[in-house]
Amino acid sequence: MEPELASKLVNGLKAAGINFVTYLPETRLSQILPLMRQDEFFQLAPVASEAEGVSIAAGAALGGKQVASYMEGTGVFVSTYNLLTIAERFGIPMLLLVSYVGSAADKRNSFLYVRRGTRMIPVLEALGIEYQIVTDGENLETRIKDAVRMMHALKLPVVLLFTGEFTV
Amino acid sequence: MIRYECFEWMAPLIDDHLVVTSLSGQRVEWGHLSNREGNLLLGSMGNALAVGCGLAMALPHRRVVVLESDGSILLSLFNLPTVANLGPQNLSVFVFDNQIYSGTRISEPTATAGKTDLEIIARGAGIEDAVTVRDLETFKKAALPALTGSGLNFIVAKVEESRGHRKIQRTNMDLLENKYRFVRYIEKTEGKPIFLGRG
Amino acid sequence: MEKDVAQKTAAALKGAGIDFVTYLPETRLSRILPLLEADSAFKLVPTSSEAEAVTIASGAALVGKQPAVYMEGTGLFVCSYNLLTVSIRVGTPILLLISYVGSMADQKNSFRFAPTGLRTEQQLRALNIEYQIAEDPAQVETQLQNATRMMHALKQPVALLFTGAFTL
Amino acid sequence: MNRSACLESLVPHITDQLVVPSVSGQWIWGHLTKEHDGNLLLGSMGNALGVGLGMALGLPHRKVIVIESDGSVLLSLFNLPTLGALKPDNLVVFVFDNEKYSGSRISRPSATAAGTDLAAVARDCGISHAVEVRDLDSFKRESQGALSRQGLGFVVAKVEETLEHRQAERSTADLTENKYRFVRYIERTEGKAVFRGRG
Repeated sequence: MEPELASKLVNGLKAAGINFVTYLPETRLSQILPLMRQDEFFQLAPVASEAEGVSIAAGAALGGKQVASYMEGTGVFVSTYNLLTIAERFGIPMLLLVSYVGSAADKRNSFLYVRRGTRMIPVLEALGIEYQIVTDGENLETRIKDAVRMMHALKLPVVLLFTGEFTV
Repeated sequence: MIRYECFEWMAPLIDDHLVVTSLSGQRVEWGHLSNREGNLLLGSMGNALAVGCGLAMALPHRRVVVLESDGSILLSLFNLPTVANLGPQNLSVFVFDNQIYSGTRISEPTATAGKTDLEIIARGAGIEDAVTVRDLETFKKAALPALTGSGLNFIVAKVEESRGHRKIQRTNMDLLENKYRFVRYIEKTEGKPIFLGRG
Repeated sequence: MEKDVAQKTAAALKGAGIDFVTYLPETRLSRILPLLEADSAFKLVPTSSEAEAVTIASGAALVGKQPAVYMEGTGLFVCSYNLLTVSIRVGTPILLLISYVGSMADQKNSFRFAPTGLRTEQQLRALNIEYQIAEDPAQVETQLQNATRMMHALKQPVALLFTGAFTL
Repeated sequence: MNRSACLESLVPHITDQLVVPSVSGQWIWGHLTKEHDGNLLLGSMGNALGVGLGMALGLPHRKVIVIESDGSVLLSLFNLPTLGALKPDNLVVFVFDNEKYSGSRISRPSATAAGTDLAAVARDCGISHAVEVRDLDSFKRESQGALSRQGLGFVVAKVEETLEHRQAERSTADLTENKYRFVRYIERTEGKAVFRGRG
């Protein structure tokens, strides 16, 4: 991801009110981490598993934070149990920032990633989780705000799947 | 020592604490003894510690009490290093370790019945204030500062398996209703909106 | 539906705790109607549209009745709006007893029924309504009990699609 | 005649009735009767009459009030013959007829602007006491009469279009939260379980 796009993404999250982010580092979107760390607006929680990334974010949401959980696509599979038993069953508004590894537009796609990429949408649909695919920085702030409005309207997780320019 | 007697002693000490429980036995017994709006009865394994950690981070001036079991902690052991490093100073974790998966129809031993020591794991993860207690008096001594003081506490209470919860009338408050009650309580006591978006 | 199947079905509804039935008459299961009417355990409510059969049942569910809505398969399309805006969005436990016209096992299947009938399950899945197919009267008691337990567990509508021996 | 004034005149008469507002006036009503746990929020058109009828049939000893609008009744006109046939004597329906689809940004006339007479339609459907009122005093007389007597009430109130509901304070309780509040109120006041199944 170009540095410009990374700041656009972080600014978009801030403009949408996201102020608590759990994460397990990954490659494609990783430039957002130092940007968020520099900004006191964000409270960051590094985690050891996406499973707890989702559960910690859920607790913070119940405590009044506007939360996101940032993870690689594989993290969706790791945290499926927590998405279902906590986020979905309790109805927690939560933004999932997912790097959509192995998708068609993933610039780093290879045999290593493609299988998890092709199973991503079926799993989200099985979980009944709304998602949007974001391939470039156009209207990024609006798209993040749309997703945040949707997560509050549904009181459920909403996923942004980042691919294309975000995976450069 | 059995879990229920520990709960009986704890319940009157809960003031504006937020209490997160894991699954069946805990959920049923605690819900029965303490019908407070600050209770979040999760009813699933492997989530209570992480949810409690998120709550503690979001509300650093409120004491958060997590009621866990050995089976549930073992399902999400990766929480321990994470919680230790995040280091919320308002989180008290109680693990009622009966060394058994006792929600199952036929109780099977957990790893703590074998060689595993949760207190040492917690210490190794970086939670310094971790203790193991084996009788009610010691439990009270360790639990009182954890409920009334500050810091990140981790108390492993070795208890006998008891099935008392199977005789208790279960609440029919489901998870959504529990969430609304809990969130409205936080809104009331913190004076800030949590649910966003207009009707 | 033969007489003994009708008796079995009516008894099974009672056994499952159903005590309030809204309906718009149709052919295949209609023999249950006089049985329900004759039994004071049921409050039987005739309606003029499946749309209101669903809303009336939802209102009754909210004040402590255990309602069922009995309709022909086509009625599912008539009441989709009301299922979505009331029963699903508010979350009211109601049991949909649907005669699965146009299904493979429908004994009265014809060109009039098959094209719409084959959309029935797709529509239920699109609405995210749990359903089971009932073909064998020997299973009806268990299936009705299972479906009733499920509707209370979910606090959502649950459907039973009647075909096979029920459509004789 | 002004809808808010009509709704305000109803407020002192609300005790333990169950109230189902359609989209018309739901925010004004919700605001006026914030403390009343017997309000059910539907938030959609064409459903309130059916849901209110179901409640009236399910709890024959409780008074149920439906607050409808012309657009919403027109969307579910098939309710009227059913209502006329079943004649629940504990249901009172108020239709606030402003002859407009005024929830839309640009108000468009509804069929009642072109001459459809909802009270006459209701009477033809067998709702023999259906009346139309055009001023506040008549509304008060008819509404209080309908609320105090046994029998199916149907009052069409001809009101001017107002946009004040757009300014009304909206509750952040969503439909699910409101359902729990409503159902727990029924359980409390009726002394019986509505939600079934164990936790």
